[in-house]
Amino acid sequence: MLAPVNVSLESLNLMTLSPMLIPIIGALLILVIDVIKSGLDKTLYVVLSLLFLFMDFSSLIESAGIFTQDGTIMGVFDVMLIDGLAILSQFIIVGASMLFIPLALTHKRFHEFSYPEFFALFLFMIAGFQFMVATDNLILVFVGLETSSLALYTLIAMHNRDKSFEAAVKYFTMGALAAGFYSFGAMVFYALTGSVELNQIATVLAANQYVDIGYVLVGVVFMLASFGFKLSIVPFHTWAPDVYEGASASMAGFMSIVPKIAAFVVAMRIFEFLIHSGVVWLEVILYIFVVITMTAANIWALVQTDVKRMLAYSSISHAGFVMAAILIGTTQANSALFLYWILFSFTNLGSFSMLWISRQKHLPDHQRSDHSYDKFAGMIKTAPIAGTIMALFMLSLAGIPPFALFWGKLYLISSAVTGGYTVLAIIMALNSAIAGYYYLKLIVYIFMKEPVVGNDGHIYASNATMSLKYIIGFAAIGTIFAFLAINPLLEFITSFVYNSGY
Amino acid sequence: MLDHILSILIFFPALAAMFGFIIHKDSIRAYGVVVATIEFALSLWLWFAFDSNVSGMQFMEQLPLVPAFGINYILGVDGVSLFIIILAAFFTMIGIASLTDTKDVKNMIITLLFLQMTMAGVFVALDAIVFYIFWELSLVPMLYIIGAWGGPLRIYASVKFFLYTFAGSLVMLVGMLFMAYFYYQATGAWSFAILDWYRLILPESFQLWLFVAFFIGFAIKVPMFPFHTWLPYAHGQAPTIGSVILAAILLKMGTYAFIRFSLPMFPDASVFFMFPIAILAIIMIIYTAMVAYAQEDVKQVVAYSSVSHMGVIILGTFALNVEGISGSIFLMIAHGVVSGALFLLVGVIYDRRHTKMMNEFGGLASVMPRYATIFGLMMMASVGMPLTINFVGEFLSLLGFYQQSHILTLLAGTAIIVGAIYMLAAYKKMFFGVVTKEENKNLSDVNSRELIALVPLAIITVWLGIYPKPILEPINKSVESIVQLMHDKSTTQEAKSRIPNLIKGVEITRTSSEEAH
Amino acid sequence: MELYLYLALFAPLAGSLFAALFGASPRIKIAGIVPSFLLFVSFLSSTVLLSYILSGGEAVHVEMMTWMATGNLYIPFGFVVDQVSVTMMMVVTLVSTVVHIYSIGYMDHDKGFNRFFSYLSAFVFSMMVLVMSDNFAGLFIGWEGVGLCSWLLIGFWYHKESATWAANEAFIMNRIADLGMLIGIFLVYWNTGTLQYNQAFAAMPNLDKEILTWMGIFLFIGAMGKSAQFPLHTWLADAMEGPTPVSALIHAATMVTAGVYLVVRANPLFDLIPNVGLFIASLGAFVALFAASMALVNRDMKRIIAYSTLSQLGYMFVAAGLGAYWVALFHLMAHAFFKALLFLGAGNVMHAMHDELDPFKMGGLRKAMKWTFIMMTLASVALAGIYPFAGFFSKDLILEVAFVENHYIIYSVLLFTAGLTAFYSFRLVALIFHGEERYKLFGIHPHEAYKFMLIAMSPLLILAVIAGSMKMTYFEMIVNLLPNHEYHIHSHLTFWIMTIGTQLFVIAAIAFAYKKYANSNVKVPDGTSKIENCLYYKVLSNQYYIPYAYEEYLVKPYRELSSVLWRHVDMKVVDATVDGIANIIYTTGEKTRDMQSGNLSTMLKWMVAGTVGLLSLAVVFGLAVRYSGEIKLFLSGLGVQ
Amino acid sequence: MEIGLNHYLVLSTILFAIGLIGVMRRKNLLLLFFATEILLNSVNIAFAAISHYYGDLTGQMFAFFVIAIAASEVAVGLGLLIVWHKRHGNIDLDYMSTMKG
Repeated sequence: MLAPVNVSLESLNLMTLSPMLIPIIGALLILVIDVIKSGLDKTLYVVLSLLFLFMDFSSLIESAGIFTQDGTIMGVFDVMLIDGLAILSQFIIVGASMLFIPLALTHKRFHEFSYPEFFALFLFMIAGFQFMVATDNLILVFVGLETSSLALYTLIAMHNRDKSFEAAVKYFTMGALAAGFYSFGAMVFYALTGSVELNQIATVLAANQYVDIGYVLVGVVFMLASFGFKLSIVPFHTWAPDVYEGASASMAGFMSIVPKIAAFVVAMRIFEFLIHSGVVWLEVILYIFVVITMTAANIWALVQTDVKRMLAYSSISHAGFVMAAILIGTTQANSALFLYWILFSFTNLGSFSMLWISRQKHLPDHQRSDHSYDKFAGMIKTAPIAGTIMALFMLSLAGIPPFALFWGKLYLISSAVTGGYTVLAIIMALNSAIAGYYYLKLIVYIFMKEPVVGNDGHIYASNATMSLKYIIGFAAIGTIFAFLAINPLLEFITSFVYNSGY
Repeated sequence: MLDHILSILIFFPALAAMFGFIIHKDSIRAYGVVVATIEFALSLWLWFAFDSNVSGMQFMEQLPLVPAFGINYILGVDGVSLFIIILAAFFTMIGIASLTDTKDVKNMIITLLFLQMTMAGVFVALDAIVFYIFWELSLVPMLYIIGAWGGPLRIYASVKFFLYTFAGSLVMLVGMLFMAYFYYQATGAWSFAILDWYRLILPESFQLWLFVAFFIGFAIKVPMFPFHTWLPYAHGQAPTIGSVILAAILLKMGTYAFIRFSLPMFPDASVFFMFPIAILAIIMIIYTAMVAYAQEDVKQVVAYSSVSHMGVIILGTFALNVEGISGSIFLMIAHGVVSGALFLLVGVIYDRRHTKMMNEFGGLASVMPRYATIFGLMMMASVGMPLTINFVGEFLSLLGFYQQSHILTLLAGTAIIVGAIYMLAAYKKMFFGVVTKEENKNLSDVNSRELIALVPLAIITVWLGIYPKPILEPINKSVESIVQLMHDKSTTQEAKSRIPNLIKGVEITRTSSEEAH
Repeated sequence: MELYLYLALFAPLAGSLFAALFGASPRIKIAGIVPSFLLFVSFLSSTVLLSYILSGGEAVHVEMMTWMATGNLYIPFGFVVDQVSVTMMMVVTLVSTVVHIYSIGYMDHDKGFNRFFSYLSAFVFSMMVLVMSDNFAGLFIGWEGVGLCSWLLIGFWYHKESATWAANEAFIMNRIADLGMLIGIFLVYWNTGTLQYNQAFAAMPNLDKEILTWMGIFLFIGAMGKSAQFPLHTWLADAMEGPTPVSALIHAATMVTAGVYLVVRANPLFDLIPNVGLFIASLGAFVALFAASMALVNRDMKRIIAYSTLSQLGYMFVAAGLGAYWVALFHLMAHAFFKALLFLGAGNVMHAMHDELDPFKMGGLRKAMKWTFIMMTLASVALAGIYPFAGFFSKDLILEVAFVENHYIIYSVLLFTAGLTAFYSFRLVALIFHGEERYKLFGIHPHEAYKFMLIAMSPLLILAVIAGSMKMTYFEMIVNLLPNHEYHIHSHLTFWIMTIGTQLFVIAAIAFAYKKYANSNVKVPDGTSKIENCLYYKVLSNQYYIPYAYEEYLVKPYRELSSVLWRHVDMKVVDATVDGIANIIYTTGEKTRDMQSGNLSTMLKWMVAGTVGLLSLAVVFGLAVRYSGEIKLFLSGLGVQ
Repeated sequence: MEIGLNHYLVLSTILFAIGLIGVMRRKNLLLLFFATEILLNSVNIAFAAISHYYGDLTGQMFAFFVIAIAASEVAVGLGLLIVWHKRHGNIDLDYMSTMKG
């Protein structure tokens, strides 16, 4: 007979679950409402999900408060792990999602938003990501990963155009493969250590001095493969451009930020202890990955003819750039990662939203794709303010000071310098120079070309509503005045990262 | 107000530019002139308030920006930067005042005001990152000016200009980060403040690498010999106002940065690299002068000539003694005035004939006597005629470098020969001979709007050529302190011997001057 | 006294600026008269200063204001009037006053009248700065200033290609020399710590020989340019493209003698380095002969006179080089007078002949232009050095110097050159004023120049005649500043033999010239006569092919090299590299973008391939670790460390 | 002979390899999904075996989760597949390459 299970609720420490539970409840609520009365307007759902995200955010703030007092918290049979990384990344996830949701309030009707399921799935996805980052248990990571991914595939597909289905299928299939890799990797670690908790795996491996390093590496390889997929590390990146192109601009913007930060945090948890315990091989491989990813993606971005696809490649390159932080693995580097990502999310969300508001239902014949460059030719003449803002985001992405992303680059490169990765630092610098070219290309189109005949500039705001404009304005202001926020952000992040031992 | 004059100098034009969007485009020119004039007046006020007996920084301002990472908003001005700031304000003013009718003049003027902000910022920044911010930011308006109002190849030219400089300065940024890191290792605190970095004595091996990193950034900006090819394109395509400001101010950022960063921070490296750089400078001087001689487009002649003159400036900078460095700083001003004026003059003829090809002209001296006269004056200034502004600078620069190397100075001195060759040839082609082309027969001479810009420049050219003292004195003070700092900081024997120790030097100046009196 | 100094210095500037006011407007007499008057003022004040100095007054030294002061360098605008500079001031102001007044007539019909006077006065000002400055930098200001003005004036008729070409040639050649000058100045500064004459010269004796030698050489290179010494001489002949008064003032009397002035001024330096001095003297002698030989056959009135100027400059350098500075200065002065006279006379002739320059096309002009005839003849006599004209005293003195200093080669060269001088000057006179009236063939009706022009020339005439008599007074004055070597041939016999011999030789040369060119059967050469086809004639009339050589072997290559550097090096190499890098990156993108085929199974293959690749790497690494021991053993077996 | 842990692991590895090959070779979307299922299930075998070997339930828990997730994956996947088939009348991978470069 098994002994009866008796667990005291205090030891469960359920509050650790609250940030994830809130969106789940929200999602269920939305579904229930729909069951009771269908055909309600999307605005209701938008606002509801915003509300729940707000609650989520506030509960995060609360747990942040707790963390600052008495450090890392475990909970629910020590499955949950609320440390600095978890909180920071959840801040980013939820924050970005709050910026994303209002993008549903477009001027034109898009049929995905008319389904309440869309918002339900969205909230589930958020919960999934939060689970991913808030645990060091491989099972829970897996669950979170898949929940979010499956939701994401569906959301992409709901955009309901040929391309979006193609994108969804591609993403899904490769995701399935990645899931396979992940589980296999987890299995290997489990086989080696008899545990699926990262900290225990670490301790066990350390205890036997990595005798069977070969097997560890096999496990690492599969983990690398699966997270390489999530983080779109070359050569696992192939899905990214197509999915970005297929998905709606807003969704693409979202994908370029939230899933990646979640993946980054997990990658950080998994790989850092390996690197620090001196697995040279992993260091070398990561080095190669970082360099190849940022360089190759940049080079491909150069030759794109569609702005959205260019942005897709550029965010691959940014991901590679940030991957360097995991390679370097100092506290400064890890804080740089978060700083970079916060700033990046502002700018990137802004630029994708710019594409989003200029989304046409039907393409004029001179335009080969939704957001081909020549669509933006002479924008400064037809829509000066929109053009300026667009250019602003491009400059920020290119890392022109004092705009947001410059500070991220600055701090990250600096961490490479202090970490002793001189060559890497220079490669990173030069890569931002290459990247300059394609961002500049768009600016050239906006400012220096003549508008295509018949383009009176209304297309740039054809899809705009007040709320979208607010979002963009918010992003723009964040991008310009980033330099005021850097110092508090830096101190906040650094303390959190440091206190959670990274 | 005087305590924050530097911030005002930086942000007043930016703010004005913001408001500029409101103003109707018919009256924007007037607005621009007013703003630029106020800015210029402010800079003049700065000059009068400036105490030329103080060698250090003045009007310092300090605000925390990212204290956690040692980045602060520090401003200050000394003799080195003071006059370039004034020059920048001045050129913005006359640039807008003499702006010929262009399309979307509103955007142009707003852009110019933003450009003015960045230029002021670069020269007053005393924190590496703040410096870097303005340094990079200055690319953007120039990019727009070239790309939107330029010639047929404008996009190629502007993108080339941007990316080339951008790539260079990113390497420089890495250098800065290293510098900050070394400072952190030495003191345990992050700081990007230049004055803090001055106090940091690095071993030579570090200095060499850092010097190279900074050098790449600066050399591309200057531009020095192998990196110079963006300049002819930029100048060739840019509208007049663009070339003027590019030549007069933006190029000076590079040479200024050499004096502000490279010399005081890496004295040993400066000595180590003195001869290689001098040789580069000499190549710049002779080679580009010859290339200029081969040009058919008068604007290209002026463009290459400014590369050639920048060579002399670099040479003077790396003379590493007071004469040379103050000479090179003075030559920065001089070259700014002269090349700026020359570009304006080219613009004058371009507005009339819409071509810059010299074989299109000939005999203009009889058609446009006033134009020919001013052009002649500026040309003579640019070939370094004594009692014009350029001579003082070139003389001092060469004089200074002569202490370091006789033979190299002899080679560099050929500047006065080759310079004369291409300039006189160009002048002959354009102004002498009989008027052949029908369309040249009745060109109108320079009009009042153009004179607004040209006459002041002509006056400055002669005035400072005859009486450079008011500028040379403050420069001299600051330079003396820099040289002394370099001497004290230098670790290698070589450097100690190459960089003069002024403690006694100062005495000599006084006695000798007294004897002469 | 300072007042007079400033007056002398700045009156010309005022005149220049005044004329410049009318620069663009049509010709107006006042623009010529005022500068001339101001120059006269300057002349008067110079005279005052001269008398002051003559009466044994202290040298006037003023420091107007600082020019440059940085580091240890201190350069004021300082001016000094001592025996040497006052001599030059006299020469300059006198000749230029004359030339100004003369020009009012000469430029009468030129539409650039006003412009001309502003240039001319500007030149005088720069010349005054040159001679009055008390430091090398100030000297250099004037040095460049006169260069600029001569550029303006040679190219005065800028519509003439030849004129502008000559102007640029002159400027650039001078620039080459100026570089030497500049280096010399640097040497002075870095070794003496100052550029003031008095301090610098005071410091020089303690410097070591080599440095001094270099100083001397470089400064002299500067002098060579201005004074058109070989090999920088070609510009002077071409400079004759300018208006004749300009040739008279700049290219005969004043500017070209600046080089001599420099050597004289720097006499403390050159005294310390006699070997350089000797070189200067030898070069001078060579140039004297060389120039004279070219004058022999030339068929351009002005060029002939120009070459004679060159040759006379050679004489001066001989004197200066041999340390007889005062002699050089004396000859400079005398020469200024008669050579200016000669040029102005030539100007008259040109006017009469409607700018015809070939003396062979003239002949028999003495009836038409009596006064000009007389003046030019007397000037030529003076130039030839016949007793008691100016040339005799100054030039024979130089011969004596050479003799006394035992440089017999130089002596004989100079002696021979004296003969040539006499010959070519009178060849010119004969061709112009005697023989058949060949100009009739060209239907020209010559007329004498304006009265006031002739009157203006008269002071020069007088001085050309009597200047020699001032020798002793001048000597008295000058030795206060310059080393006072009296040059006396010790045995009276030799002295008389030499003098008389020289005179006879010269007269013979004159007679020969008359015999050959004053008779009625001189024809306008048409390139057929035997003499024209003989080698020597060709070589001489082509100026030893030196201008040709410069054109071929310096100018052309420079031009071609330039365009090669631009089209091939700058565009095809330097720039192409930059663009090349960009293109490489871009094309790599174009080539490799096919990796993104868009086909799902390819994508999956990429993923799996990536994984497998990593896996194999991992396995290799793992095995390597596991069997590291064996591997080490194996490697050591192979002898690898 | 007695079946030990290694046999299970080898088996799972082989299955995994088969799955990978399937993933690479299959052009038919449906079969592709099968291949991914093989991948996951191979891992399940291994988990079960290992957890038996260690005698703790974590592995089996993991396996259950994997099964659950596999199921949901199939649900989503099939959904997508059906929509695709509705629109294009085929489920061949080579036809879904409108986006490239």
